[in-house]
Amino acid sequence: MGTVPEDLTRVPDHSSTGGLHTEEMVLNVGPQHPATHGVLRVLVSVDGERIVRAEPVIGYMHRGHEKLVEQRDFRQITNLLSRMDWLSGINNEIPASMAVERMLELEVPRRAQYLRVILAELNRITNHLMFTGSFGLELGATTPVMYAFRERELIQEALELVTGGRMHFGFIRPGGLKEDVPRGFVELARRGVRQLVAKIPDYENLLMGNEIFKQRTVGVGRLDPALALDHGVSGPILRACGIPYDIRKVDPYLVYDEFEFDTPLGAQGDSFDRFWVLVQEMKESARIVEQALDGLPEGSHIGAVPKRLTLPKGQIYCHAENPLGELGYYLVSDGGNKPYRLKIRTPSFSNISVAAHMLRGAFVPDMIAILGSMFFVVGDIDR
Amino acid sequence: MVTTLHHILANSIVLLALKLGILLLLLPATLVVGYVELKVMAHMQHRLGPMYAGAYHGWAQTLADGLKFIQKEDIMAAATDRTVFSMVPFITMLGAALTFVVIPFSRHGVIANLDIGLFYALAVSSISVIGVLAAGWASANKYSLMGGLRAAAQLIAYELPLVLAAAAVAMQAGSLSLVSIAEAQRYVPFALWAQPLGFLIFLAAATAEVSRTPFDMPVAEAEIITGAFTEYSAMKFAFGLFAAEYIAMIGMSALAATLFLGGYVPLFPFLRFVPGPVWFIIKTGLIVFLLIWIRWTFPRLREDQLQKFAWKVLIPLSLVNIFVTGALKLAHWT
Amino acid sequence: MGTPPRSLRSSERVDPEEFSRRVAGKLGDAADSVDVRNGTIHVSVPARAVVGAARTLRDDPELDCAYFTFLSAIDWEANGFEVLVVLSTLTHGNTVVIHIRLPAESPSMASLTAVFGGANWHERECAEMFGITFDGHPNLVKLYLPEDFEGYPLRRSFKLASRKYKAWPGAKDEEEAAAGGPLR
Amino acid sequence: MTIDGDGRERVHRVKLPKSVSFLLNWSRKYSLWMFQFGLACCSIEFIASAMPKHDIMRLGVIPFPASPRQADLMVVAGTVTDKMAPAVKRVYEQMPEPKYVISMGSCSNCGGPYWDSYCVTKGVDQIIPVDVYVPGCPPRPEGLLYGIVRLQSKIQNEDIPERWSGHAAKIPQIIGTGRSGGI
Repeated sequence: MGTVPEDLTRVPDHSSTGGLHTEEMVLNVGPQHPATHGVLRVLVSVDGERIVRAEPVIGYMHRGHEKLVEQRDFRQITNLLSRMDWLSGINNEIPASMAVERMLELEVPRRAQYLRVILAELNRITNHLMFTGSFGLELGATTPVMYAFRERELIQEALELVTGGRMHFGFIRPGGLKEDVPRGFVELARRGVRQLVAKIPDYENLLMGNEIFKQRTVGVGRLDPALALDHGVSGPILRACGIPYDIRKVDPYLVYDEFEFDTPLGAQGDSFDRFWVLVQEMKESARIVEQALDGLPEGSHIGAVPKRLTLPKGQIYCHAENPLGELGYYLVSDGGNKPYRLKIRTPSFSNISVAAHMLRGAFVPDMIAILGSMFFVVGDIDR
Repeated sequence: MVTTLHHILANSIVLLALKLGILLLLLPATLVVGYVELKVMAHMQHRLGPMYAGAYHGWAQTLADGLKFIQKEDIMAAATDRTVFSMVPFITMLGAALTFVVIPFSRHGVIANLDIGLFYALAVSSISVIGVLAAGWASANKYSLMGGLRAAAQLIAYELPLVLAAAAVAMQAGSLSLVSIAEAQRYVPFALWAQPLGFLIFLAAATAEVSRTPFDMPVAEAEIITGAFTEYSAMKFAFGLFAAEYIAMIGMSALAATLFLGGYVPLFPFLRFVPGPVWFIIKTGLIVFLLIWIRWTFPRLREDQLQKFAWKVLIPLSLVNIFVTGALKLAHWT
Repeated sequence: MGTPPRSLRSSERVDPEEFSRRVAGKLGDAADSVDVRNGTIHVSVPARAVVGAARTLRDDPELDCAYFTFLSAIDWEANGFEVLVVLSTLTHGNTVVIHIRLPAESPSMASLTAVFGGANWHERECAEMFGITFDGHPNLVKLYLPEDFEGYPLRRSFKLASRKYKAWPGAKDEEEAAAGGPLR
Repeated sequence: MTIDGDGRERVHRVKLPKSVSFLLNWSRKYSLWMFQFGLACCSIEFIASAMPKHDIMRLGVIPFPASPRQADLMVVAGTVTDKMAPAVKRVYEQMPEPKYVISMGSCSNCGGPYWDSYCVTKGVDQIIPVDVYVPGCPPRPEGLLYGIVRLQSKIQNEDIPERWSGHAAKIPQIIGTGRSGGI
């Protein structure tokens, strides 16, 4: 199962150990390991407890979306795409439908755009809640994940009322939504969001206020902004380094420019800042949902869409702010009703490519804190 | 001749059998504490915990665990060092169970009232270090090796504050025998007036000795998958890690209860009628609950922070504690 | 690895038309054609001039395309491959797509890892999916697929095995449906 | 003990008294130490089933063990790709013998939405024997709980000598609908 790359077993110089001959131990973390979310394998060459070299090995969850998508028409691809980053089903589907709409210059009714924003932000909150819980779990605190899931279930109820699904929704269609929102949705969403905002201080002092948590995360896994840009890192991780790159602000799509919300920025870009930015972003998303629910216009949930959806020949790049970063679809169409080629630019793929640099020199338990705070989903990495 | 109860008790054979019975009482105690931990953890996390095993609130959950572990296949990898691998559970259990020899349940209810009881208890409790180190070495697995080394480093680092905190209590009570230490706390436990700092240091060091969160580096699931005991399955795992950990926890809590809360000594004069063992169980249960509570709230410390905490914080504090106790003793205040 | 990012977020975006003129000016002869479609600037560059173009795009303070978005390819079957290198600039809020045409047989191109460290994984994936070799790449081994996987999955010529035995059950299209066939 | 064809010791077919086999089955039924083998999207529903709202621990399924050596229930939750298949098989072999496998989600049941993918194993039962299949993509946590209840009713009616005479023995059918709790 994969040979060990030769440079990992190179014996280090002995200056640090005063001539004593020490051997590096190559540790195989994964592909099945409680700390890596799913099947990421990290080949770690360890000198005592300090990591000398770390090489993430990916591909254990590669299902070949880009090839399968070429066999399905434009309505069927959203069903597959929502299974890539399985924590944000709606956010995966929106840019795909937006690419089709932009190519066909389809006009999406305002109510559909508002509802898309509401569903996307609710989905962002469930994604962030999952990572709030699992980051604590990896550092040994098993209780925060229980509280995070209590809120998550409430918001999932609202999404389930609308779409019928808990994780993969298949609700976004090119031109609008599958159907309109049932009556009880607005109150349920508002209650879920209000409970969340009321409970966020719990997480803040249960985890962030905790002295041991601070010792484990402050100053650990510091990401240098230039290196982050160079690798295309995006999302909460980039904003934790202090770079205000949020596609909802930089290149507003849907109706994001009608709501005011701010993008929380970190200072040092270490694990603590990444976690802090994640928790603050939940508050911002809650603000957006509140404003969108107040201003929800009337109207139809889907625009005029031709029965047989064929796109003109051409290429388009359409990106959106996924909870984990910038998700982009480069759609190439040759005039048929199936995409000729769809390049999927996923955030976790670029975010994890930086991990090798960040893990060098850290302790083994730090690797858990760093990987835990990198907020990636393996399906997003491997596509 | 009327053979009174007193006569029967005086007969040494019966007395010995009775006292060994106390040791056998430990195994059901681990089942109870295991069940209590599952339930307390669950209710702290907004959940119900085991409900269906044994119908009424899952009381038989840990019994089912024990019975199931008996049926499991015992796997030993080809590269393991068989004899050492199989010996480890006995060492860890030995280290954990022997502390109960000197712990008094009541004025006369102690297996052996050694006059160096405290010294013996602390010495015995460090035997399990050898067990964990041997487990790390014998199971020929990188993760267990790391777990074993971490456990050894941690237990040695926390042995010192444990001993120093206990030394302060010995100075306070003027004797090493646990019975006289308990007697010295007649009606006012040390933790309240003489040794508050010692109590906190002892608790922190005891948590580390038993390697429970926030000091559970050697058994950290997230990093090194149950540390030194990754390769153990079936009864070896259940006996060597699961039961031994709970017995060590009860042992340390019992020791802490005796040293700082007065063991079997009633807390208030007007409650004298309550028998000694009941007081003992209440106090030990209190500390066990505290350990469970701490385990499910705090994340775990990285082991270099753990070592810093031991050497830079706990040991200096315990030395200060000894100094203060000595000074007060000289000035006849206490 | 490039100097730390300067004032990164200008409140208003530079208009794509104006930015494309700036790119055309800066790249000069290296760029064959520069045009703007759907708000992104498309530049077609010959294979030999890619590394130079990428370096100017990244280092020139006027362009400052320091954000490496992605690198991938399209298989046009008969008339060769088209490699896409997409960079975006956070300070001017624009995205530049570089198109490179490669021949159909044994396509190869200079690797961009010297300019962008992030290109490493993207090029490995492109190599294993299309068979494009990137010379100068430090570690061009398979990224996703297991070692013993032969063939290049994303080429149009690579047919999906399961489709041979069973066509996609959902192949019913609107015409067949309109022509009286059962709606799936 | 009789040594059979392929050299494995087979437990001699002895009739276990009804009460002993009942007690042993009862203990295996209510102490299923679940090994966290989350692969893809189903692993999130798998975690959700251990959370306050669905709380899998009520049924006696303890999600503690991090190493396969101490687990006896393996829930394969997610897509098994060809690159991951050898790892799944090796982890299954690490588990001590009375072990059970629940295949959760249509990806591990039969390949699911990736039925035509070039690198997905179409169904985990091609590599390891599966006791209970939980359909759904992803199955709701209640679906997983129901799968576990069906597995428990299967364990309750298991015949131990039959089980110990090699796993190839006929895996008994589930008798009657799942009855949870009570005993």
